Amino acid sequence: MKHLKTPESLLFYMMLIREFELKIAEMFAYGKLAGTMFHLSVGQEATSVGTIAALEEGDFISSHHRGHGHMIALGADIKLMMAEMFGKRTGYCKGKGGSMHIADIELGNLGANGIVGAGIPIATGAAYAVRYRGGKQVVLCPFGDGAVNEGVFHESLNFAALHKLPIVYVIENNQYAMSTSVTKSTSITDLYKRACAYGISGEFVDGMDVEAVLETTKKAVERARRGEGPTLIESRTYRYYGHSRSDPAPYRTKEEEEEWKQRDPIKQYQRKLIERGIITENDVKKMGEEIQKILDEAVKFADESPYPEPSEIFEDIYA
Amino acid sequence: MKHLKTPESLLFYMMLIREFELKIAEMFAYGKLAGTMFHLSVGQEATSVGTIAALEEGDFISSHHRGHGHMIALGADIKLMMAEMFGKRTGYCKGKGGSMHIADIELGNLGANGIVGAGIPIATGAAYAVRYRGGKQVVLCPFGDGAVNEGVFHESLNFAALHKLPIVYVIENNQYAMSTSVTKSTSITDLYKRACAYGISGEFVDGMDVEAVLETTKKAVERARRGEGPTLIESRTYRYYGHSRSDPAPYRTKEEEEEWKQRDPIKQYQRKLIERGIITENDVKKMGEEIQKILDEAVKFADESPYPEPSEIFEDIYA
Amino acid sequence: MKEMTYRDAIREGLWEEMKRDDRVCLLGEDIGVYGGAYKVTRGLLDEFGPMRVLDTPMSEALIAGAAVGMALVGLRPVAEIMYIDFVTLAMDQIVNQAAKFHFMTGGKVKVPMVLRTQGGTGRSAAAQHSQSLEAWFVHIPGLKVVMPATPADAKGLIKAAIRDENPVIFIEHKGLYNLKGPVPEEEQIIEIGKADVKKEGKDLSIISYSKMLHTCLSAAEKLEEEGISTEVLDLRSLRPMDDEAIKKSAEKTGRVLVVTEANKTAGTSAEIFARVTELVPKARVARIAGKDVVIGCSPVLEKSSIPSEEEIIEAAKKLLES
Amino acid sequence: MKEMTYRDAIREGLWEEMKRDDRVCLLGEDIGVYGGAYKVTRGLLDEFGPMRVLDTPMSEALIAGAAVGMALVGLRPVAEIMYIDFVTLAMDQIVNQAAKFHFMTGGKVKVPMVLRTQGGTGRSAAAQHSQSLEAWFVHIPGLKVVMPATPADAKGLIKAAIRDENPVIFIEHKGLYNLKGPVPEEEQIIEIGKADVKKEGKDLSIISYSKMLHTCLSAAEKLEEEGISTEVLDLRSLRPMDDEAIKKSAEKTGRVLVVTEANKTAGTSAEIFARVTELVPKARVARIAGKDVVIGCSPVLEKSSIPSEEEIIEAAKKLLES
Ligand SMILES: Cc1ncc(C[n+]2csc(CCOP(=O)(O)OP(=O)(O)O)c2C)c(N)n1
Ligand SMILES: Cc1ncc(C[n+]2csc(CCOP(=O)(O)OP(=O)(O)O)c2C)c(N)n1
Ligand SMILES: [Mg+2]
Ligand SMILES: [Mg+2]
Repeated sequence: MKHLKTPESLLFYMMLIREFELKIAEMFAYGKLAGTMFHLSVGQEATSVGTIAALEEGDFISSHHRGHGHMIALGADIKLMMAEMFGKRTGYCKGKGGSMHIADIELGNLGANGIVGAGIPIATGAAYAVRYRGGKQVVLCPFGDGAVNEGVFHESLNFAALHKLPIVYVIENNQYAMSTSVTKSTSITDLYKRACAYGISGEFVDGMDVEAVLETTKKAVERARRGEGPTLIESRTYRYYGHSRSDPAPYRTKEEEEEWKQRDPIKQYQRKLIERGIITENDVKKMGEEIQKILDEAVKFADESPYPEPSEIFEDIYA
Repeated sequence: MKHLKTPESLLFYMMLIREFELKIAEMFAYGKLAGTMFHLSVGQEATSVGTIAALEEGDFISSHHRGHGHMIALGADIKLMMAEMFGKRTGYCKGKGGSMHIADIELGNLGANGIVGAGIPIATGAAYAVRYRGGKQVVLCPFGDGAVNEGVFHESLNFAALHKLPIVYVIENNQYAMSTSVTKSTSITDLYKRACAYGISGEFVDGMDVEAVLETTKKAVERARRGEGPTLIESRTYRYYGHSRSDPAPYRTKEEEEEWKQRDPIKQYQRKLIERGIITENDVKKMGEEIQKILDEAVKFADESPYPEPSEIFEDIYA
Repeated sequence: MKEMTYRDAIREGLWEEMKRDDRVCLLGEDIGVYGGAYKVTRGLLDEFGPMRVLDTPMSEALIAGAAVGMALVGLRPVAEIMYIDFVTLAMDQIVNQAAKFHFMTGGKVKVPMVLRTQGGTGRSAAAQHSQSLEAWFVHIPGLKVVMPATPADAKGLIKAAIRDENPVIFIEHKGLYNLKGPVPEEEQIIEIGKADVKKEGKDLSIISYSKMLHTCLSAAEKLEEEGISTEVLDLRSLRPMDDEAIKKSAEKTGRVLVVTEANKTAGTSAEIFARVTELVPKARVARIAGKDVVIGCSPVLEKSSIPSEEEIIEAAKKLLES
Repeated sequence: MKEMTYRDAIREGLWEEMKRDDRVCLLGEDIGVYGGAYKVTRGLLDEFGPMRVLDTPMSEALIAGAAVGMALVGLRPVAEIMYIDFVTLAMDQIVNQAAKFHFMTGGKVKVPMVLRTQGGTGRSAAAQHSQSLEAWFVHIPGLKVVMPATPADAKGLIKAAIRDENPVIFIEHKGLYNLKGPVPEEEQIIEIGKADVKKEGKDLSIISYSKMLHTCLSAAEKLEEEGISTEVLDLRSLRPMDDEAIKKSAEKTGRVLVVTEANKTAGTSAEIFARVTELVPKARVARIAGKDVVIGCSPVLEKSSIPSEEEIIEAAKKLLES
């Protein structure tokens, strides 16, 4: 993706995702959001940015319930995202989708899904369509560790492997599906090893290291583009907050949370880029300010936008 | 199973399955059967008999659309089976089930299923129930190579592996799901290797060799009974006839068919037992005669039995 | 007009659309060499090759989901689920995905896909291969549902379904494939949502669709012999339903008998019943539907589970007396 | 009588049945430590342990299928599917397996299982987390379907469901969990299939269930203020449906308004409508149901998708004038 070609841009977009989500948490507290069903990906930014950075313009991605990061990494308009969060008609989906469904096909996003795992066969079908038309695009298909136990995961990976489809499956393994840890849900905990059942390659990557994620994904994307078939990547990461707003996460320890926060993908990368002399502390500060400006404008836009009319329920049912 | 403890009995039950199915093909030609939906397992007898012989009284099995062999190997009453094939009220399921659903819980059969793969989670739940009650039973769960690509296969094996349930999954790999060969449906063709995705052991066995099947299954059953969890066995075999009565099998070659018939599980085993001096040609002949008598009686019973009354549709909807 | 079977009519419709538009493709289990469980797609693999006539693994959720993905990216897939009973494995992709994507994205994407399947009794295929589950789809905004009863309608509707910008559930009947009937030589697209008066009459209207339509037509002839002029309206489309045609017939005769093969309780017969009354409050309405039972294998059981000609005639007479 | 919430009433029902019968067990996603998405099962893990309160992987078909297997072997499982929208992933196990095993085996086996889930709007949970899909189950012979609207009914019905020898679909409403109401101190089992007159009246009957019942009750009070004596019948069970109670009320008032949150077309409102007319041909019937739309996230959209008190009042008056 053009806008994610530099280290600075990787950092910037990770910061933007983080601040966007902290902002919506704040907006929720003010009663500004439509509903209570939103899922923060704070802690997981390196995965969304690192994987999407490996794509080219014209490639596709499927998204899911924890999908703000995907949209932002794709270069979404923050105003339209915020408006959608507010349930306003100026949002990406006219207020019809809401947090769980923010998507824009023009950005290559095939749709964000509230049904865990449901995007997997859809992305797989899109990859088949690419092949059908002799296209060169690749489809990126991210999903959580919980989704790995849904039947559609299996049906889709078998199909994609059989036809060597141009698709990259990414397990965003934040180690919990709601309250259920991978150790309690999955008979093997190295999830990338499930690739063995399909004869495709499985790759593990540190999901807190954006460059590592980018590099691993890039290799998989290139393989896919060359017609060598799908890859299953496991990017191990952590969500700092509860599953959704109502979850204080009693199923895990504070120590575990702290340990992961020590390895924060954004702080880590800031440090690294400063050490490498690519940016300065001041650059980081300026990025932060720029982001705050973007967010303030988005909030203002969302706030001032109108709600949909009740009659709009009858629109967009049929094309 | 007590009735399957000797080599002679293994042979006898394989022969009984074969002759039963040839008989129903004949009865179909006479217009005696209810409907046209029956699936012959001719060629696969070593798998049904060999796996079930590894069980003890009180163990469970789930069955499927190609399930006559399971019932017969379990020691089913051939009269009640034939009556069910005829759609008579004296059949195992009062004519309500028909070929695809012949089952009897008293024999340990949890049900025969017309939905491919659907028995897998059911058998898995039964295995959980065994564990729940501290029982020592094992559940045998056979299904076809086609079922291996259904989502429930994946969901069930993960769950069973996670809880180390007392269950043995058997892929009756006859290499085709209707017209679709394993090479065209499945991204890895050594199906037992899918065990790797669940961290359980996968075993391959020659499905034309009843003693090999018995031995492999026995080990798996013992492991399961000891609490060491599930096994995935692939028993490679062949169905001599088409998928169902209306299928002339244009998707495979006559040579392939002939090759497999050379390795016929029944002829092979007859030869072996004669060579070993366990039985004589004459014993085989007598077995055949005994079987014909059983079948003739069954046909007579089925023929003379009444059809259900129309009003019986209202019975057995609710317990 | 040429004579052809329902099966051949559907195949011809598929064939013509695939010739016309190379975005149209088929996927499903055993649709290639095997030609489909009921041979509807026979020959299409040879003509169009394995990319466009795709034999899938046994993975119903993948079939439906892949079709959604293909449609999102610009193809016009026709997915086949071999028996309607197996849609139970693909409901999420049909109901939560295909039906809702257009709305959820605020109208940004379209899902022009067809899901072909077949249902109904008649082959002693027992409880898990004989159901009539169309009501489930008719209940879902975002889907269209068509159920043709004749070769001409089948061909005209499959072509319309493929050209539609929305997900269309196209439900065939296993007992109709060998039915012959006239099909126009020239291209005919039958608008989705339009019913068809298959027989005119003035004393009584019978509303039905799919295979049961033929039982109704034959019952209507017997009634006619007894001097009862019976109109038979073939809905063809269940969603959207042709309110205008229903209203016209109900107003004309004032007596409406609804007949479906599907189970009575909460089935399509209930919707049609309520709709007729809402549209024409003065009309007297009755319904005859599949019994609220599980379908048994034995032919005796199967046959008595669905409406018979005699039951229809009896109900019609009773309705006229009321 | 004690006061408790709908949530607590269900939990108490589960708790009592688990105490009484050690074959009763629970399985589902996040029902243990997390206590369920809506906290219905909170605390039960501590009391009964992980064997009887089983957190499953995210595998809805496995959840339903395992429950069938457990029931076949003598347990009495209560499976939870977190949102009714996700039953789309488990329909085969519910409809082709649980509902049909008793019949397919000629009555030899029983499947005494409960499938708990919850549906409906009210939390801006959007298109895939807000549906009312009960009609799908009501259509299926072999299933029972209950949808309690009050804490007392919820407790009495969950207990009855667990003791039933058949698969029972127990559908809660996400908007009811915090509703408080009186619950008897002594054990009460509410028979499945019995409706309940929640308010007596003589001019008009409103038939409803689940959360919409409360909107109807409040509409009935407003109507009462205008001198219209309104009876409100709570069906509680959708399958079997209480024909006797429906008949009694319809005969008494002669005017019946059916109100459901579920989409109108081919929804439960159609079945109730047809049934009232069949039972009491002279009755005048109307229905108000969820609009035939996809549920949007924005509260404005969500709210206007389902019947409002005003719409109910208006429809009631119109019906009285007809
Ligand atoms: C099919 C389905 N089952 C259950 C849910 C409820 N649910 C929403 S998110 C979630 C956990 C998902 O876990 P994972 O896939 O690891 O993604 P994460 O939330 O951790 O990003 C659950 C159980 C759902 N939305 N869809
Ligand atoms: C879910 C489902 N999909 C499709 C079918 C139709 N069908 C019946 S048997 C069969 C092939 C099954 O293949 P396999 O599992 O290998 O078993 P086999 O018939 O070879 O014994 C198919 C496609 C079905 N009954 N159920
Ligand atoms: Mg997770
Ligand atoms: Mg096979």
